[in-house]
Amino acid sequence: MANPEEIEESSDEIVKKMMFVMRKAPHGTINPYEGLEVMLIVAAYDQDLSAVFLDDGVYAIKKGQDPKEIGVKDFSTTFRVLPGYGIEKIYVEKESLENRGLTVEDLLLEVEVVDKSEVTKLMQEQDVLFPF
Amino acid sequence: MANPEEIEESSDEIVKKMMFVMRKAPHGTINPYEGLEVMLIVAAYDQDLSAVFLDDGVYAIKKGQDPKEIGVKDFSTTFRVLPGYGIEKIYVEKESLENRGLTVEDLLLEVEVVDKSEVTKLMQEQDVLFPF
Amino acid sequence: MLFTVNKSPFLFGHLDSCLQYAIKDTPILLIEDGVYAASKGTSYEKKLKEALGKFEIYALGPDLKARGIASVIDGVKIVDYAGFVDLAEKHNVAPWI
Amino acid sequence: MLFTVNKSPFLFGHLDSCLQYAIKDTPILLIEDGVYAASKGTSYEKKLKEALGKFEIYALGPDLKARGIASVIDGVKIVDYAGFVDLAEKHNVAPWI
Amino acid sequence: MGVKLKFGILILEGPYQHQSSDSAYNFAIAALEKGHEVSGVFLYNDGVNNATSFGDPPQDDRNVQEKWSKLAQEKGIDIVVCIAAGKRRGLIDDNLIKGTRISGLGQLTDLAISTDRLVTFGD
Amino acid sequence: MGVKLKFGILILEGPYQHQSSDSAYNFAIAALEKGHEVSGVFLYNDGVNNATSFGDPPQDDRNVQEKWSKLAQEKGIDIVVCIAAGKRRGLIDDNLIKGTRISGLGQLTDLAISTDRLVTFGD
Repeated sequence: MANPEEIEESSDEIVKKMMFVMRKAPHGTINPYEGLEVMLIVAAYDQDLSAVFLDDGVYAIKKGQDPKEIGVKDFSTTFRVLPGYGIEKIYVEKESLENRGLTVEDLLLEVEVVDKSEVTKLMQEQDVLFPF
Repeated sequence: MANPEEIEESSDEIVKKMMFVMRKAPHGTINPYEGLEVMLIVAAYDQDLSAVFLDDGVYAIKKGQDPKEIGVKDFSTTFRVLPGYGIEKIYVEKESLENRGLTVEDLLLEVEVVDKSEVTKLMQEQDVLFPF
Repeated sequence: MLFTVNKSPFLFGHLDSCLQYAIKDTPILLIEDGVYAASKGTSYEKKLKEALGKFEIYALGPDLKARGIASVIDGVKIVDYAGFVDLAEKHNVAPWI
Repeated sequence: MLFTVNKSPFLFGHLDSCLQYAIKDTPILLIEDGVYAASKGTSYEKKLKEALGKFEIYALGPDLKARGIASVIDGVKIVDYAGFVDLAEKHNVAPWI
Repeated sequence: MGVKLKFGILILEGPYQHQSSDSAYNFAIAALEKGHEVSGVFLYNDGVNNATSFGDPPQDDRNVQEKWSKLAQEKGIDIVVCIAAGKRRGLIDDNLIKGTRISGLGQLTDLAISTDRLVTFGD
Repeated sequence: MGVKLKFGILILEGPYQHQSSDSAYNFAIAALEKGHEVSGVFLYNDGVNNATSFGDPPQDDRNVQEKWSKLAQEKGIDIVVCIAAGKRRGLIDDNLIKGTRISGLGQLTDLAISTDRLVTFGD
């Protein structure tokens, strides 16, 4: 975390480390969708962005989602645009994936699999954490 | 459950067994409060009413609640009026109470402590279950 | 009686709680995020299989499809909304929300 | 970093999850229904005491009072909203919602 | 099919944030398609937000509020917004979708008494 | 106290149904009382419902929406309703409490960039 006084003085060129902490399953609540919407907007600013999917959040980027029959729009494939939008650091927590019987092959986009201690380390480095 | 055809024909004198299944903690969400509001209204109709508090629902009738400092109105003591309103069958699930380190002494009103199999049995007898 | 459970079993104790109140003739219907419990190969599979030995467990097909759950644990019965209505026709509904 | 947890530990796995990501210098602040975890004599007490051996755990006093929790597990530090702000002043906040 | 039943539906959550109101809607449609009666839908807690006429979701997504409004108008289903829950949350006559009405918890009681099944959807 | 910080607050849940907005409000007040700046409050997801002007809760309970409106007007705090989340849920210019404004997610980004801490309250 940068010293607040420094931030104040250089507000024109601030580049912050911001991480999206995605912990919630899709469709039961709108969280993964609204989190994605924030990512797509924040990506337009020149910030140092990353996203980590853990707990039920890994389900948000699971392949094969088709919510037509529940009357809901599919947005999952939009996660694929993230790297193109400049959000290239995309992490998935290992045990969250394993507990759900999933592998990286089941995911919609390329991710880096990390363990919990690495997630904590990454989170500690952030200036802003967006929980969705 | 009464035979639907019978209900149709005797709708003037229907007395249904209705149970409030209170499973949620107070103040974090409005559920126990809105459940209580329904109880107070339904009590004005001549139905066969009961309430069971289980899981975090037992916290709804815990003594000593004082939500002034969180800016929320206290409603917990209103549960005390239930027997006077004709809701006399008030059950609490034993293990839910024990797991939370509570005894009947900690509760705002007199209840009958029952175990899970008794809760299931009571639920099976109902015509309507209101979950809050 | 029919229990409905709409939460993921990984972060929410709703299904665990429900299973403690279930008896032989009270089927359980997994809906919304509850259907994740019916997914094959998860850390919850063992618990669900034990439950399947004792109770009828249903999962809502449209919710499975929405979440891309292609492999469902053997013994879980998949129903559509019409099947949900059929279950609610036969049983009074106890939503374990 | 400061973790905040606002769910009861009995039905929600949020605190269990949070504890797996906590490290020595990341205090945990229990707020809203999260404060039930700080209550003495519950089935969660053992887990919380183990966590207390490793991390600093705080509970929001106004939320304890709201819920009538008079006995708090030894070692849990009680703070008011001003104390919450102090913690957020010292640490970046990771809401484990 | 078996006997024709009367269903009552209670919704405790608002649209979009939770799937509850979508599930309730899909259940109602399926019940009607099977020849049952849906005697009424009662909106309580955040469920009242299903009845706002000010909703305007993206064109490519569903419009939950409009779906309820059409269901009420086309199938004659009585959709009731709890007055107390609605007042708290800003759901009043001025922003009420067509086909719904505001009333008290007595209507929920009537629904519970007069139907064969009350099915609740919430979070 | 230590250094004066700038706080940004993000709220993801509506009033009454969850305690989140009460907690956020109490946090904001405490931050101000300690001499910090609250640079802005961003209402997203069901959080937009905190800004309805149609709310009219029972006299003996708190009025969450009014509390936010007063905070905005009396302390000059910028409270922003997400336009997309608001449109979905029926929170538009016609039912917006005084002191708040509707804008896009860019405002949330600005808040995240310009403040020392972004604190999120949700369910």
